[in-house]
Amino acid sequence: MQYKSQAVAKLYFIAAIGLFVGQILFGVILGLQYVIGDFLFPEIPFNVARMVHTNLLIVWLLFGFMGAAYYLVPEEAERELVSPGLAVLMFWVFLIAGALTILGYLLVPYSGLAQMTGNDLLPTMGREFLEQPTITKIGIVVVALAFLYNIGMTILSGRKTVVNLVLLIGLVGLAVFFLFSFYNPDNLVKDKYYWWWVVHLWVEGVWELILGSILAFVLIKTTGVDREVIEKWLYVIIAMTLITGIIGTGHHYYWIGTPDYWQWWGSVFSAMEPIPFFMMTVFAFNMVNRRRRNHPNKAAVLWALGTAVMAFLGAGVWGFLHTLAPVNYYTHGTQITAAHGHMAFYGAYVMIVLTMISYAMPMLRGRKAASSNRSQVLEMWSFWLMTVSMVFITLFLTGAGILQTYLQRYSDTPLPFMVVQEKIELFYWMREVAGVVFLIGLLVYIASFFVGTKEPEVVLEQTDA
Amino acid sequence: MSQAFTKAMARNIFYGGSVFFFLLFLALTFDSEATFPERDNRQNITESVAMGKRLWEENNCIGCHTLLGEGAYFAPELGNAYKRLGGREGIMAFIMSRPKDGVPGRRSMPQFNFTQEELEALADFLKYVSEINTADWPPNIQG
Amino acid sequence: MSDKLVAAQVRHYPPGDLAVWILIMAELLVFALFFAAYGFTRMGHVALFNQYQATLDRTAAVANTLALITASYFVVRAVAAIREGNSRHSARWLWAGVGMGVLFLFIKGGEYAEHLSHGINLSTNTFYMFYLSLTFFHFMHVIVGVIVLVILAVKVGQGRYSAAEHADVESGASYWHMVDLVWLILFPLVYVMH
Amino acid sequence: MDSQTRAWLRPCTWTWLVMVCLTLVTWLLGVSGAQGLWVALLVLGFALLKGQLVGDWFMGLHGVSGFWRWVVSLWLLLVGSLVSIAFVISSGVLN
Repeated sequence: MQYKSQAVAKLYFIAAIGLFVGQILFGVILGLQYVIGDFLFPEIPFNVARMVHTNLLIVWLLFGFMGAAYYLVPEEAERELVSPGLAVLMFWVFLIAGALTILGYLLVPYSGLAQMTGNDLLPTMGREFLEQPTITKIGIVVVALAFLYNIGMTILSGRKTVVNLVLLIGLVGLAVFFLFSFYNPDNLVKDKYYWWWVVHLWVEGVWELILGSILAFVLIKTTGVDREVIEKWLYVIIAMTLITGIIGTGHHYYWIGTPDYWQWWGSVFSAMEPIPFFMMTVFAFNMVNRRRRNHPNKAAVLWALGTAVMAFLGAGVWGFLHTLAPVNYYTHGTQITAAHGHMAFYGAYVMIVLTMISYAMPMLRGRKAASSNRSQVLEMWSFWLMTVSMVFITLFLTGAGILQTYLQRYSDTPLPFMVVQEKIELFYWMREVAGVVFLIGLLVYIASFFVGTKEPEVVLEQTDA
Repeated sequence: MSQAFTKAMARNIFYGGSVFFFLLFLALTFDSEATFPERDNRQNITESVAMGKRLWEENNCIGCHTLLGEGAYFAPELGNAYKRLGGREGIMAFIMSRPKDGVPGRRSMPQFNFTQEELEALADFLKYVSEINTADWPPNIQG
Repeated sequence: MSDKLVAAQVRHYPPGDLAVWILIMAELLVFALFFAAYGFTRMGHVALFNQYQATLDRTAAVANTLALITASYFVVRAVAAIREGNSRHSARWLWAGVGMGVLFLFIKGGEYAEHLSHGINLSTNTFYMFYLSLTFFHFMHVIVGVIVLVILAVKVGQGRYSAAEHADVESGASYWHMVDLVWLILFPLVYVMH
Repeated sequence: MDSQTRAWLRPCTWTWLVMVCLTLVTWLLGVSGAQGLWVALLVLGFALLKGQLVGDWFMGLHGVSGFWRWVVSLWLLLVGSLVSIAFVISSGVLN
């Protein structure tokens, strides 16, 4: 750690991991509700648990992104943060607002929450992923503005690197597109059309810029490869991301009342969306192979490579599986979508945040570059536990989705939804088992922060040959 | 004429490409907006439909159901519920019939205790949704 | 045979910046997908495609083809000139290329105005959907190409490039040839083949 | 003008001339009302030939070795085969 103000990242990372645990606990509950329909009913109905699961994901990823930004921006800009105090203040504002929102979900019926928070004044609630009360949404905007001010001023008054600029563009885009969450017309088609401007243009647009810049930063630090090389590939990859991803939004505009030509525009461009992810995989492995030193933090390198591979599989391959309109006609809104969503979010965004935490945490905890060997071994165990179990969650959901698609949509005698759900129960059970393994992996991950803290860190071997 | 792969050119392509495709996206959006009136069934958005949409949102129905294929995959698709459940009466009867404490061992929709006016608004909303031109999706009545 | 020529014979990379060639590959792939989509969709609507293809202005399309290949040739001359270090000639050829590009935009714009006055749009029918999607997507590429050529013409005119250092000119030229190449397929496919 | 540039420019000029001629022939085929699969495939063939000339000479791939030499050719092959397959099938000659 070269700058004192980088220390604020630690708060954000700890909160991120804490909320991650909450997210997974609710994930396990949801998985159980899929097979034991009345589990926790009516105390925590499925919709509430799901809302907690998805919103915690979004919030902890945002914590992770912000922590990553607070850590890497000073180092890249070669100066302290403009205002570390503001960063700490916003941390508490965001954490408390987030916690209150989640408690609101759990303790008050959703319609009551809507009334309490005056949803009538500016109705924005009750749409997938954007369930937060309007007041929370406004809070998110305020936090985002303060955050952007802090990061932006630091970057603009310091050294401007590609990593910094791309991160800033990504974060500004994140804030700008979130504004569409305040647009909620009575017209369902328009509602859905612009809802995707938040959801798709986030995860298949600006978030990928954030992902790319964090990955580039960690690769620069851990491989010692010339910054010029990494930065130009970063540009090419994110260029491909936006070239394919922006019009790729069209793959959501097939069946929601939008004109038919989106079936073509969406299919053609989203069919190309795996390309940037593939480039990212090739890029990451290339850089690690061309490394000029062996970084002592092996776990961080493992996470970085894992991100590249899993993002390609989850977002690229599993996205492509059902992105073409003729396929999507049958798979739209089935467990196939859930399979894709799980692996894409884990592979791209969960893993990049964990990569950054893995890289930065040793320094934030006062070490020179890496944790002790014992801690790293445990962390790598958690990597494999979580990653492999996520692969299985995805495979089981894909199996469930294929069967569901056939029985409910494709066969000559389509069966009702609930009948099909019972027929594919076995897959849900297997998914739940994989989910429990994921939770164990997460606990191992947390344990890795507490073992070997007294032991010396792994030393750097120079391989400048 | 030496082969170059420069950061400056990569940057130009990133900025140029992003602006280009975003403008194209805006152009397509502009065209889409022009076609919406023929497809989105806006002539049937009454006050009751708007109220139904608000109820749909404020009870987080999307947390279990899909609507035009988007939402959660825990409960049936409702874009065609109007047709599948037998019209407004069928929808209202189903919502009213949900047991307060659920069904042992099975998934069950909560009892929301809607008033008659609210039930009708929800039914009107689902009727409106079922008449949106969705390019023949879903493939069959099961949703 | 000069040393330079020997060196040229073992070149492993195309002229211009590799980043542009990555973009060119991606763009070509998009157009390939669209062309294939056109061909295979047409299989189910042969009569419709033939009927509405006949409503297109083929003469305008031929004029546009000639405009684009001529523009491409002018750009080739511009690259040849700058390789000799002749900025003045190079800039002149680039401006000539810009002129041809603008002529294309003008003619195609006229066609669009004609369609618009008949109320034809992307949702009119499947043929027009493809015709308008493909040509408009290409149209936007021509606009970008013209902008690139204008920037290059200005910079070349200011003497910012030399016989030794003119990778940007070659990059821009390669992009422009790609725009031309796509039209060479697009024109027969959409206007002529039935 | 040095020999290398001239060696490149001359085939480019020919390329331009050939392309103008092929375009005019295509146009004549169009206005003559010539019909049928073979006319369509001939027109496509002209287009592919033009594309190959643009790639070889205008883009300068003729003097490149390795992967990049074949980028445009492979693309033309891909587009040409997909489009001709579609046209052959829809013409019904296979039935």
